Amino acid sequence: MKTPIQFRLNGEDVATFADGGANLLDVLREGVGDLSVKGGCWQGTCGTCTVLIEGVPRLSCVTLAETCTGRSIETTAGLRHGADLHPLQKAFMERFAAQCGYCTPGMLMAAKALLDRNPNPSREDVVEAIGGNICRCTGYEPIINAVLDAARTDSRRHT
Amino acid sequence: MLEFRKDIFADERDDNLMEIGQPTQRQDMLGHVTGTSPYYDDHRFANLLHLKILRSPHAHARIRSIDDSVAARAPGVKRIIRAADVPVNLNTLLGLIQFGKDDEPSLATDIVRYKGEPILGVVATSERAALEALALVRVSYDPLPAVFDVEEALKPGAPSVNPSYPKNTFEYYGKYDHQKLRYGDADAAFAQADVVLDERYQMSPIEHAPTETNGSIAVPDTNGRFIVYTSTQALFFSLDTSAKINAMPSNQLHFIGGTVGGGFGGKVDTMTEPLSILAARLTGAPVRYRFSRHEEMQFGSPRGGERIYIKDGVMKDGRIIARKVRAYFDSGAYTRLSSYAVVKCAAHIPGPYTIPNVHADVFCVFTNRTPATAMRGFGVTALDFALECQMDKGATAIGMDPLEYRILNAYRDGDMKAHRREAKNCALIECAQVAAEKANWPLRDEFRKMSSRKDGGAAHVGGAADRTRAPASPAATRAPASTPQRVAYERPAPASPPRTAPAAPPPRSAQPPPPAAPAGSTHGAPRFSSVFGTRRR
Amino acid sequence: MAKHRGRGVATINYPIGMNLGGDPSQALVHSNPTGKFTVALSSIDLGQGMKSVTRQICAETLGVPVEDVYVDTADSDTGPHCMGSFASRGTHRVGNAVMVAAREARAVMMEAAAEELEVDPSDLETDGKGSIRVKGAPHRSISVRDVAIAAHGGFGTQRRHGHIRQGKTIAGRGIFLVPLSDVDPETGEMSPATCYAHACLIAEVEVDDETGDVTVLKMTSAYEIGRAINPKLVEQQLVGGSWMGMSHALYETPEPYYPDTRNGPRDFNEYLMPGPGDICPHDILVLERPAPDGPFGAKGPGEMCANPVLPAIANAVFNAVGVRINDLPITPEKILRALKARGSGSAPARLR
Amino acid sequence: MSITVKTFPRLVDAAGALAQERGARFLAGGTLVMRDVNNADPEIETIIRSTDPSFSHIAASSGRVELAGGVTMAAVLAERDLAFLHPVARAVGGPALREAATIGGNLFAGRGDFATALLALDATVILAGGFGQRELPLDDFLGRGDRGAALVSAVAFKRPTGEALRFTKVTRVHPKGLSVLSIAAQLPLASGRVTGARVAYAGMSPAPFRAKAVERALEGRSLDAAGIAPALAVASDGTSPADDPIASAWWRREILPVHLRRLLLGAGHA
Repeated sequence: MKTPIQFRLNGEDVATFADGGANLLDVLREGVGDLSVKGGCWQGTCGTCTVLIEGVPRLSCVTLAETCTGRSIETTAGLRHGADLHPLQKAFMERFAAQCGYCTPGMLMAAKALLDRNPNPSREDVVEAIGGNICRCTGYEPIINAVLDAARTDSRRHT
Repeated sequence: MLEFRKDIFADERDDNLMEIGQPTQRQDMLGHVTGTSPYYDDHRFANLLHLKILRSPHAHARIRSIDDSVAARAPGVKRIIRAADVPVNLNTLLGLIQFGKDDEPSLATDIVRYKGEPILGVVATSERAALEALALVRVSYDPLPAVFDVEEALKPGAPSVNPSYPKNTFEYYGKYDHQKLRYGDADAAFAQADVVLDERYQMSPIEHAPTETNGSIAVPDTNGRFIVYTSTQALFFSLDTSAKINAMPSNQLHFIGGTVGGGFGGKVDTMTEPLSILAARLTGAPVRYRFSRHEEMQFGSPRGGERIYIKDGVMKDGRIIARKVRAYFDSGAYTRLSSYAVVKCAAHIPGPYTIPNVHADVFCVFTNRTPATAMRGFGVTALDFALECQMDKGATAIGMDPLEYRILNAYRDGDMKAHRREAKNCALIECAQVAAEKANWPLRDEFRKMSSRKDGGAAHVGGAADRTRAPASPAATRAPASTPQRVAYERPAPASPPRTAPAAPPPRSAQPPPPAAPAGSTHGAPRFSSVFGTRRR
Repeated sequence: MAKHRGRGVATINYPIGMNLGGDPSQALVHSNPTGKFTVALSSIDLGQGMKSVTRQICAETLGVPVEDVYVDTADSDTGPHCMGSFASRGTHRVGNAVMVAAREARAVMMEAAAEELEVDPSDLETDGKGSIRVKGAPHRSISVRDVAIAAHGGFGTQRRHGHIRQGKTIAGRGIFLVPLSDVDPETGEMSPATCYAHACLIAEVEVDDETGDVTVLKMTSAYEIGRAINPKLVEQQLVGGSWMGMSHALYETPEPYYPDTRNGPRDFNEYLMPGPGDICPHDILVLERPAPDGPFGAKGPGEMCANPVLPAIANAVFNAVGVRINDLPITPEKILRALKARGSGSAPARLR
Repeated sequence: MSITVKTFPRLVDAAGALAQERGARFLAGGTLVMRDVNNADPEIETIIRSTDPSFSHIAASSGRVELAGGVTMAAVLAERDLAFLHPVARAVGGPALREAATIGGNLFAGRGDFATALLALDATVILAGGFGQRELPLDDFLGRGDRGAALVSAVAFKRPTGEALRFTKVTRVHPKGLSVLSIAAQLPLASGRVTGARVAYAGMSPAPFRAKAVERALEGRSLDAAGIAPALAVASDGTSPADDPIASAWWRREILPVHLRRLLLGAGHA
């Protein structure tokens, strides 16, 4: 039996049908076709599939999809506005903070959740914010620096 | 924090280039930060089917019977794939370069040889349906004795793991059960050594843990061919292996990949493509075979464990005159790539040092565990761990600074290596000098002046300097009590000359000590003067 | 409770490319009708930067801006053979193949330009900005775009001379192969590799002698990698690789009780790797001694950068608390067992 | 083949269904249940959940604190009145996991770091059942083998006064790592002497439990090297640690007294 699921994805209303018990990650990728969300473990242990639900970071692979009905979800696909990259995307590029790029969407969303709440984070805040996200390539340092850079440019923009 | 030392070896480079050396942005970076880089699983197909694999719960067992009748009727199941369905159900990866015998089935036939070995596949309309059907398959086993330790596996009477190699060792040149390296006469040299160090090291297995697990999607094409989207690290390795196992002409396969979520060696083994292609052929539909994280962690090939014994003969003045290595690669139940790593390991012995007497035996051993494969530093990482811990112990044993001990024994341009090739383009000494300077690791003057270059770099920089291991001028030598006076750093000829005459290490005694370095030479001592407080240029 | 600091060092080298050679890679380079180039490969970019390194090598060899080159990989229908991305062979082997292909394409491009400018190809040079000019007479130049249009018999171009269209393919094929070396079964005599990268790494650690916990405080390293094709990509490899080395040294194993197979980790909670809170400052120096047969002298930093970290940390632990851990990973448990076995008798080694 | 999800507006009805249906699991945050669902755990045929607003209620202003079973670690961190529990909540997973991980769920996690703190707070568990609610001490609940069918409606405890709750988590990976072990302690002091100590461990036995021998040994003692010596001597009483992928039983036993000492001497605040 398929379950109808409706939610707002990056500002647009979307709807699909999913198997009972389907997780949000599979519904986003297979159901709605948002391939910017990557799956790393389907166990809730790597953070690769991190998305924002109502502005807070969630592990989409262990989120029951139908609990998201009527809610607002943000993914990396919605980060850039037209041609303009989000300050985090720019900073990740400038810092060369991606190698294979597979953990990058989850890292970006974990970082966005932080900056949306705390525009001027300390290095410790950043480390805490990405603490649930596994990166096997970069050694984390460039990612931490990129998030700190983005915070600086972001707060400069807002003030 | 990264900084370039362009001043070093500058005379060997033409830095007048346009694009080379530029910090150009990665071609794939925009795709990465926008989530649009196309990994193999970022392709969508109507009616995609899913392949899941039944794996052995035993490390070694005979399969008595398999009953998949209930599973075959389970909801969503399109096809059961059995060993008998695999056209060529025995293969070895390096068969493509004629190295080794076919020894590994895609699906186990009568015997399983490691916990997690694939036995049977279910193709279904969803991963869940496939997993639920797998739970309905009934297999009965007769457990067999298993062996997990590389040295136990070599003992007489140990359980035989792999019928292609009944003695539990890979065969080299059809005559030896291991790879040999022989240079000089290590045993004779040990008798002359002031200190002999005999040590054991164990490298653990390592999981590559790429954030994207192994996987592939095989899609029937309009013209009888199959398009295969894959996470492979080696496109044609995977294509040709898949063609062989499926008994298909290679031009019926169109592999598309190249954007991969991390590999580190763990995506060289063609673990999913042959079966996803077979499933697509048998069902006529697109099929995805994607490792779960648990499968990737435990049943995808890891870096194998390696056990290494090293025996060094060291003189009080710091010279290493003999090194003997005995190493065992844990290949797991099948060969995959360990046989190759063994030769690479032998070639790497005795490390980046010039040692006149070297003796090594390196084994590729089969045990009842997940087959091992390549990983970053394959064949070398574990050996480097063992060699460099051994170097530290050697230095400690004779009371010498461990970095000076390494510089003293470091290979230089023109030195003869144990595998009988001349060392060229060396730079170990320079790396040591530069790192020591940065970390304020004190090096005595003569060690700061040494060089990897044949003539100490003199020819390249006009100013000759004492950068060989020829005796330091008495003035320059301020050896503390902890380090005996270096009467001569030259290497003795091997106790018994190696087979190929020119291969014998050049006796340094033949070389006259070069003149002392004039001030201001651009390579060597002045560069490291910052240790004395002068600012580096 | 006492914490002890120590420093350890390791020096290593690493062979570039598959042991014994015999590992070919091929490349195809061609221009589109308006002078933009495509490199067709079947090589894999698994994060190490293959697409970007070969792109810069191609641009340098052609003498055109890097923006005018796009690397298309990996498609078995369009990309020629490549053994794959392993054994640090990408930059060296594939890079060389791309160079050969780009040289052949450049030769055709220069011929076509010479025909347009009515000079001998040997009188021409590229300016690296998208134009080809007569040596010593920069005002006599033609854009790569116009050369391509003329060569391909492209559509609707303004022709300064009334030549018929040239009908040339600005394309090149490249292969690079280090011949396979035999191995002497008795002595192991062989030619394993044509060039080697080098490194020295110094690690500083702090060890808690009551729990065995190790904190890596600092790393200082020097890596000699031939030619750095792209310093940013080199930095990516060296920073990420040293993290992996630290991870191998202290954390990782899929078989925690090896050779006993019990308790294998099943997820990223149980498979231990240092998190962003466990990393340390790392000063890296890069040396470039060009490899005679490397593309622009390049070797390959990808694999070897992890290797010196393992022994450097092991030696630092000894320097800190005076125990040798010869089994990887160097877990706090192994250190604690060794400390207890040694007893409080012998003092820790001198602090360096 | 596909799973049935039943959603109940009232928690009590969810509890009733959970008690009756076989193959049913209650889903709060999902971090435990969804992992098994993704893995097609044949034990799970039905997911039961509730949208009852009371299930995420926090009552923390008075002396008696009551936290509903569906309260997440993130919600705890957002509640100023629960500052004494913030170090504990922060020890659970990463930020994304904490938005889902619930207090009820933590009582079922093998290494319940939060449950350990609740033990040290002498918490009571309020179970929702088909026939109304039932209260029992948390350590009785955790001692039970069959917690499967239970639905934790809430936990309640007396707000600690004076001496703050002490908590330490031992992990190999920072900031987010699985806990090797954790220790929580509430050490009320009367004129410098401990009275009615509560000390609990996670990772030292199949489920978190109270180190009663340590509690007794601390009674009337001062928190200095001499005062805590008897407690350290019995630190391992009742523990039955296991070898697992991240640490051996041996190491856990060896370091437990070290970390207990550091915690008791005030060096171990999380």
